[in-house]
Amino acid sequence: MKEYIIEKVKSIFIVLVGISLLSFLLGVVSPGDPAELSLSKYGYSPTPQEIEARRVEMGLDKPIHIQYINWVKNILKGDFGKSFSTKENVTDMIIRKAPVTFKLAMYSIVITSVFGISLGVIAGINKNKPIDNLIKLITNILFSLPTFWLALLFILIFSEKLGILPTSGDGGFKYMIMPAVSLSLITMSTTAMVMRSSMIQEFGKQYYTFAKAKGISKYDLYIKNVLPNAILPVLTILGNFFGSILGGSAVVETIFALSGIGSYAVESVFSKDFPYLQAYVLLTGLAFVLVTSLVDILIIIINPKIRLKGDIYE
Amino acid sequence: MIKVSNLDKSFGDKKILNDINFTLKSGEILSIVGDSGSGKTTLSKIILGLIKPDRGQIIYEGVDLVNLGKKDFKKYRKDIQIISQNPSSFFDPSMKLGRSVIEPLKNFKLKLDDEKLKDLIEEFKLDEKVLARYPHQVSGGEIQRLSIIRALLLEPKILILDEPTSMLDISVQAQILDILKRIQVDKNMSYIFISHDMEVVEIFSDRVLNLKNSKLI
Amino acid sequence: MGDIIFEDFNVNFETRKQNVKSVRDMNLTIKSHKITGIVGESGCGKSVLSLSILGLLPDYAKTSGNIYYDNKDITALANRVREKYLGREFGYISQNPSESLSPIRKIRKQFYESLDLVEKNKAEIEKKSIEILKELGFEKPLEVLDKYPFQLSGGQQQRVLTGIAISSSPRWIFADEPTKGLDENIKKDSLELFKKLRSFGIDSTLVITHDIDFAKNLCDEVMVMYSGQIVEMGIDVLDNPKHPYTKGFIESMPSKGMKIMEGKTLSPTEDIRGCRFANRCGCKTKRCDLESPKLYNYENSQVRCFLYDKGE
Amino acid sequence: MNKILGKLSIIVLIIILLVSIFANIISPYDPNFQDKENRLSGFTQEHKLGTDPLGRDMLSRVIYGGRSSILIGVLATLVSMTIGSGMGIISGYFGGRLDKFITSITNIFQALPQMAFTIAIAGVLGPGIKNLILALVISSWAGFSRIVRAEVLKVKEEPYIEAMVYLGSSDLSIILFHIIPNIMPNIIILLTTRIGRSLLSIAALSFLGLGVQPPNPDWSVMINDARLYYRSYPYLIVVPGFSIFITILSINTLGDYLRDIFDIRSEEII
Repeated sequence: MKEYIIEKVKSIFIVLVGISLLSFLLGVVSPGDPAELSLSKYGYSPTPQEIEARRVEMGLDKPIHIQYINWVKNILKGDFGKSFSTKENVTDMIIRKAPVTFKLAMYSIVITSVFGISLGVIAGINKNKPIDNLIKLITNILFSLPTFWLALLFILIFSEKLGILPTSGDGGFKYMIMPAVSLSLITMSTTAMVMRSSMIQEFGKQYYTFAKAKGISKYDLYIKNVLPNAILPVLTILGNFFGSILGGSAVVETIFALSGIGSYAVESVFSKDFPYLQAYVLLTGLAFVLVTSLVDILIIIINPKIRLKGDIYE
Repeated sequence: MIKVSNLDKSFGDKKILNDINFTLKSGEILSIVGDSGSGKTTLSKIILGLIKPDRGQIIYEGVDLVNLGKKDFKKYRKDIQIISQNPSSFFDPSMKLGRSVIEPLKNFKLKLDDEKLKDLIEEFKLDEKVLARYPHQVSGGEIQRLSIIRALLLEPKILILDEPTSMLDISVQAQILDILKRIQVDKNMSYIFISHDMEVVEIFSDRVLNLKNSKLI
Repeated sequence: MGDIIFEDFNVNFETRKQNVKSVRDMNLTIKSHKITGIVGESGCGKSVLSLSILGLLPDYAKTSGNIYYDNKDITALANRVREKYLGREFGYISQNPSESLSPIRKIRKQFYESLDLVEKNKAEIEKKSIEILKELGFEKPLEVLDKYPFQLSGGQQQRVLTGIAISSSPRWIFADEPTKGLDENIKKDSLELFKKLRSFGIDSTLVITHDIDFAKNLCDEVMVMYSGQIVEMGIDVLDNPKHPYTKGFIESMPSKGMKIMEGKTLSPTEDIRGCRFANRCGCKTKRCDLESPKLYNYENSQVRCFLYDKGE
Repeated sequence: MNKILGKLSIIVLIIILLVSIFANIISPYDPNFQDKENRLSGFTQEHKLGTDPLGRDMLSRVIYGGRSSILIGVLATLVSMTIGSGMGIISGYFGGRLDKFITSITNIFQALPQMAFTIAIAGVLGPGIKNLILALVISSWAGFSRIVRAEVLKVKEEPYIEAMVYLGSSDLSIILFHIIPNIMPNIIILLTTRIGRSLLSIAALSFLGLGVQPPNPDWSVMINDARLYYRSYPYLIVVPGFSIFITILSINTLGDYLRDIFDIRSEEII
């Protein structure tokens, strides 16, 4: 157990260093001169002297590894630099925008897990029966729908035709329904498929036959005996889907005009606001690593075999 | 044939083998018995050169196999072969059995002698059709016969039999052990027979060593 | 009452490529108040036979014919009704004890669940489970209840399985290959365990096994199964075998000198007109290829072989 | 059921491919020809699927619309697969330090949410087909590597691989003749599913303006072009969107069918 944790912490550390390097490199390979970009404003071109001075100020005259170290040091202090386009502190921008994305992601992950797991369990229990085939059909269709197209169709149907949901902007729960649903349908249907096949996998095991032969109720059999075993692989996948949702939110935020960190990431590409883009990549990566690590811990808690290694009844 | 001396092996804190010493004489069947967990399989893997012991020697033809590098070992590899307890998992499931059986020949640059293969198949009372099947399509007895054929094609001098019948039915066990015995006499081979079944051991072998608490007694 | 009666019962496993006939035209009575053993080698259909009584065959198995229990054809019952027999009438001890318990639940939950069928009072359940575990030889039953399956040894797991199966006081216990994969010394414990079942008030037991010694020491009546059929049954079958297969099977045991019985079992996909053992039989006559033998009464056994056909 | 759907999906995919390849023969108009008289025409005799805000023929644009995305998707996935599987096989088979190193690298590339990472790379590299492929490969090779490594580890644990060692096989021949054939079904299915997924990514990127660039006739670009008009003229997004959907649905159905054929569980490979 102790060794496992040490291994885990070590690998998380390597991953964190790695993603910081990747984010830093994004800035290095980005086109244009950062010093110039950081000075230019609409209708104003900085002089070469100004640019040179800024270059020294930003530490761009130093060797690249020193630049990286300084960049990391600043980040650890909470400083991601200044936006090239708005000249605002990137950290402030993120703090302002993150809650929207966070809310969207939470809604989506809840939809994904609740509906995905339930549909998968229902389909698995009723393997090859009509209800299973129906769920299979629905999940197959949802799984192949491009998120942005679905979002536009939602707007057409629920806002234009029926007029029951608002199209854009950031308000209460109502404003989150369409974004969250369109963002979570692909992950939800995948979760359902995996849950189904994981259930069916368990039905082939000896403990299932034995539990069934005990004559216990369907609820005890499926929910208490099978589900905890079948859900283990699904948990890992849900952790991974947090990443898909976080990334996919850029598209959805853009369509529904939500001012989250994702929609501005798309804008930042066009406005060459690379400090923001770097911060976006690094922070979404950080959040993703955090979530997958939490899932790993959760699985250890559920699975006693790792937790209680060596504790044997004599 | 082969002399094993002072063999030790631990995995982590667990001592699997502790000071093992024995000699296999030419043309004999030496049984090594012991309960599950007494290190029988580890011992056979060490003799095969699949894992290195912590200490000890295995002298074969005057050479200590333990200290040989991968390349030098290859010269002796063909001489020592093993028949394992779960033969179906010792064949590539994606490959037809006929191909699997002759594949090792080319590794040792040996020519396939069609007559010899045919004779073996006949001697083992196998239907030639099994060669065109995949491992999951034949019975445990058939695949165990094929794994013996695969080993014999290499003309080894020593066969390690690692519980070769423990997964088989009793009537099939009798058939397989009978075949093994006949071959041993015909070719004057030396066997190390690893088993947990004392009754079988008494019938089958010339000499018995008991592996208990990771020691031979 | 309580006997299990097969009538023209068949089990087929149909797959895309072939039709495996696992149990063939079974007409058989397994009597209650006895320990009956079905002995046979792998693939003979013995496990399938026991699972078909319990109604636990996989979906793709097709059955025909009837199984009567208490004068009711249980194969004709709706699944919902038939499942009510599990635990209450039929208890099951599966093979591979190490894989028969949910790996991530404590023994306690898996034990209580079964007792819950007959006892609703929580304190009573705990008391009873401790009693059973003690009876089965666990010195610290409370500790066992708080363990996970992987923390127990193979023998301990088997005792727990047995405890769970008997806890809901079924009339029958079905045990599938209880000695498979167990070390020699644990096999002895296993024999004691099954002898003990009577003291728990369970006197009808069906044991499926390939282990001749185990069956001989445990069972009141033994049935030998070969290639989907019962070839011989009676009270002293293993001491005094009559069918050529039973003889060959017993003689191939190491303790009996490991005499070889040549050939291999007919594939379960293959249908033939004559006796299914004829291809390996030393006493084969012309008749064996042309006609399928029935079970003939001979001394105190029934034997599926023309040698014992007295033309009744 | 799966069999019928599977075969149907193959037929649909072949049709889509043929239509894309022979687009210049089939399509009634040049996809970039602007019929200025007939903007947003709706379905008419001359323009069966109507025209877009610039008066371009929708049918012709839909016929052309799969070309670039499918080409990019297939190429990018093939390249990712080659790199990823290679790394996965080396890492899984040889183990040790090399494995630790490769696994660390894969972990790093997997730690970034794929879409976020792809947007950033595509953004930094700038538009263009080569850059788009590069962005997709950088953000997706690690997924292949991780899964292939896991499959190799599973196969490597099998006794028959160990048996090949004392039967004298070299590492190379074990990998070529025993490891790869046994993981091949999984790789093929993985490839299919991943092509579907990269088509979804490409569509999203193009829609955001980071992928295939206008005036290139591309399904996603068409949807993006219609963003100001689709509320009044839904057909502008329905037809191209449906084309993307059918393509991806067919690929996924094919993947399912292959899974059935090879008898592989779905959570092993996603």
